[in-house]
Amino acid sequence: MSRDPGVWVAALLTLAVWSYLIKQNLVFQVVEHVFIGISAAHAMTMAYFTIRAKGVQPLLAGDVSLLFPLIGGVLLYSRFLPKTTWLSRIPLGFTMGTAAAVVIRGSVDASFVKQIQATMLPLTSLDNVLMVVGTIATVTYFLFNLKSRSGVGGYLARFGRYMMMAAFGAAYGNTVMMRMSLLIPRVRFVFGDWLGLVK
Amino acid sequence: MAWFERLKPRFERFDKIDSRYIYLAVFLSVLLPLFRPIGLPITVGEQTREAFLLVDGLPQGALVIMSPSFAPSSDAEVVPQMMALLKHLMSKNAKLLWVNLTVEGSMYATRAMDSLKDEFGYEYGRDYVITPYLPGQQTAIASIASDIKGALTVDVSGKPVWDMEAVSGVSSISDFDLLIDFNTGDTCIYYLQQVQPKGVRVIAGASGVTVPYLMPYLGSGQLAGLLGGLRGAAEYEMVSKTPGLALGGMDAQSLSHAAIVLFIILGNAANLAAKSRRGRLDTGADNGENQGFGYENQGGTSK
Amino acid sequence: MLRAGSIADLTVLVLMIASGIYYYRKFASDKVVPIRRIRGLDTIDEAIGRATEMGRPVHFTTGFGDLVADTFAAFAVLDYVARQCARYNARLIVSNSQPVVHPITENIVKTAYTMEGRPDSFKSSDIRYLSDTQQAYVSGVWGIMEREKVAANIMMGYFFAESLLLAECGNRVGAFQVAGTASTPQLPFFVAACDYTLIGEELFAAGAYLTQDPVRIGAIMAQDIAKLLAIALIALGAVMYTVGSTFLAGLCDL
Amino acid sequence: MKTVLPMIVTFVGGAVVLLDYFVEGSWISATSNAFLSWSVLLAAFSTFLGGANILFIHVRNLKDRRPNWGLSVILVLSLVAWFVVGVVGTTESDIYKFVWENVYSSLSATMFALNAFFIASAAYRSFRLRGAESAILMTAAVLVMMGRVGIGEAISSRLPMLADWLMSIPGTAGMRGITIGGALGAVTVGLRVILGLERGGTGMSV
Repeated sequence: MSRDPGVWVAALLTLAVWSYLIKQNLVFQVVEHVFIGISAAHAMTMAYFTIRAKGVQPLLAGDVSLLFPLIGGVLLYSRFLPKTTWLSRIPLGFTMGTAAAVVIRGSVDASFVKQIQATMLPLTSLDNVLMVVGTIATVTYFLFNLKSRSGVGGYLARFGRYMMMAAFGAAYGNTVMMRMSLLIPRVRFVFGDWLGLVK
Repeated sequence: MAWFERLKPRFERFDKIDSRYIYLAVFLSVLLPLFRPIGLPITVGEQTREAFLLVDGLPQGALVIMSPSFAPSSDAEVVPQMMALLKHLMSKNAKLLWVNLTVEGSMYATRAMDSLKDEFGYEYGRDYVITPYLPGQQTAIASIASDIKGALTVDVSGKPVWDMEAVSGVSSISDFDLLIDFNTGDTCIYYLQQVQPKGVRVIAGASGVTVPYLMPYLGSGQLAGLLGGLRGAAEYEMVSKTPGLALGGMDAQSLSHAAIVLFIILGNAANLAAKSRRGRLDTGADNGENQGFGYENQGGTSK
Repeated sequence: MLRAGSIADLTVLVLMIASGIYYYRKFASDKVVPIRRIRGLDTIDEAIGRATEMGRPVHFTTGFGDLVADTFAAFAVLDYVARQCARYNARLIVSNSQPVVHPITENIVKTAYTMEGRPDSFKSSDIRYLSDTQQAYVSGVWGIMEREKVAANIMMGYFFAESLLLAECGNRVGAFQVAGTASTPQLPFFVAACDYTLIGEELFAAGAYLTQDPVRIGAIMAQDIAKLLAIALIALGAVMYTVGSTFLAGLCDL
Repeated sequence: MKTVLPMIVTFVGGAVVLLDYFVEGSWISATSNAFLSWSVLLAAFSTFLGGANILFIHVRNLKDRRPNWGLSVILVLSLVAWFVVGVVGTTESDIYKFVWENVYSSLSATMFALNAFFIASAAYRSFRLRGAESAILMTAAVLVMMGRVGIGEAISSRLPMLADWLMSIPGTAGMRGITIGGALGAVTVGLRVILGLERGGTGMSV
């Protein structure tokens, strides 16, 4: 059995989490609240150092443009006063606008144009034909204007559903291994590092 | 089938097994092989065998660069690969230079070497050197390729790298026999573009999701070997006859996968039994069939 | 100067904006909803109705994703869910993992309650920020689902490995679950564990479907046009490649 | 003013960052990069907003003696104590590192690993033969599951190949169709936000 206090703490917490599998219980709820408490504190600690290093210090060193985000950050708190609530929408709007632009930048090229390009395959093998038809069929399923189940569109959409189900099933089966490889080290930790029963 | 008729009522109660029995089955199927490995055979893939033969053919005391450039989220898959390769390399007394392209890299390197150095009689400085985090992935690799002595000057504790016995004979990257990159991202491809042309053979240890991206390089011969996921690590342990983290894990994988499939079969047997008894289709919520299928007049009940 | 490699992207964007405007006008005059049924969205009413009947709360979360596209789309669903909850007097609990998303969801719910004439029913303590540590967020959602005995669990947004952890807990407390995400690695788990799942673009169609707002209808139709373009390009590109021309594939690099 | 100003800010923020993607120009790219780094600062500020929300809720639980107020005490204490340790002693102190490794990391890893149990229970519950689609879903899952492990290989040496094929052909085609559709949804929702048309959804209208 381990003599390392760290191992003891970690092992007991592991057991507490596993106990939830049996039943919701007080020990797990205590762990839940401690976990949320320290993770919120950690996030705030990191945020504190970020504001200091990337905001306040460069500002004092003469980068006046940082006044915008710093004032904006303070404005976020105007929501606590009923009359000034609207002011908090200015920094929120800014965050949303830039985030939305990043969304568009990331989607249109990598997830649309490049995906189309990658599907332009020579129809020389059964696999390639299936890939091209399968992709087209799946896209057809998402045509919202397609109301009818019959006709070429309807059949394609149905085939697209089948393709998606095959993809979901395969991905599900494939992930099982990765999930098990997360559990194995935890079990080994409890029965090996802590209890010393397994080498 | 008379036997099925007889068993029907028994099967029906498998329709709603308490989840806790399933959790228990998974837990036991992971735990038991740790105590008593079954040693289910696995076939060794071509790409793993190539990696093994390459390492096995290295001369005693060969110079090898180790590069742990994976993210912590995949250490469960990649660390076993690293340990399996390390054991083999250390049995051949290879001199190791650890190059770290991620913040966590030196931690993984230190941990791995600390756990193995006594067993193989390795000594820091004489047999291996760990260098600190080198930021900038692609540019970092380019600088190593063009001038490794300029790119890496001090080790993790701030001592000059090239004075150490392990690497004292190095003048350029071409003096190394092998580079092994453990990766979850693009680093391996950068190594293949920059370092491989200088005559250093490259082996990759990759997480399961990265494997498809690296396959083309294996086909073109640029990549000399590839271990993929936990499976790749287990194959390497198998072929190098040093059972370790992964092979023990493979039994657990086999058992847990089989347990899940068994539960799926039980659930379906229950369904089938209930269906044939009631003589009609079970109309319970069907995730597969009705989910989001938005056409008009699409029937379907939900629970 | 245009950046190299962005011409194809810009063309797509311009095409979508143009067709969006066209269909916006068309819908504004015709008033015919051109969208097929999306079952997963119809079931949201069912979920809220069930919670109302049982006198237990509805839980909504946008997942561990930051302010990404799926999250924006989820806001439209949240808007609808909040209005329905206000109308039927069902309690709505929203839990958040991202500090940036939290104030936005609070705004949405508060606005919805005000619009439905029930500003007094809005409780800011039911819009909860939990943690931006993934697993602490999961444990927090579990706690809410178990302690508040939620009857409906609606998960819309961008999800990571928490998808299955949340869905199995919802199943355990017997909640009716509707999920929606475009995160392909997590979709299999939602499809397996939830009662209904909005797959990919269906989540983005939610706003248009639920509100029949002309701008959103126009946007959906623009997406349809772009999909038709995609289908045509893939088919044509594959055929051309078969006979030896990679002209279309080259166009995509522009 | 109350509605127009936030809308203008949203538009300017979005337009500059978007323009930077299509147009080359040192001024634009410098502004865009500055905007993105401002967003990081704003996110840091909103972290405290989140912390305040947690404290409000739990301090009130405590004051009103609501059910489970004892748990709220634990949460508030660990939050406050930990923030003080982090800011005063920095995240490099020994105690911070001890808790980081043995509490925070081990809890994260164990919670994450619960997926192993849940992936089994969800598979049992939902992979039932009820029609063509559920049959495809289930068959693909079982084949890939068995094809990945030794026990499957012992049953048939073709299983690993079949699993790889399922992942690489139908798997890619199905997921790619979803990705293409999702990208378009993302583009229009992004455009609506920047143009201030996403009113109902963003709570900007009141």
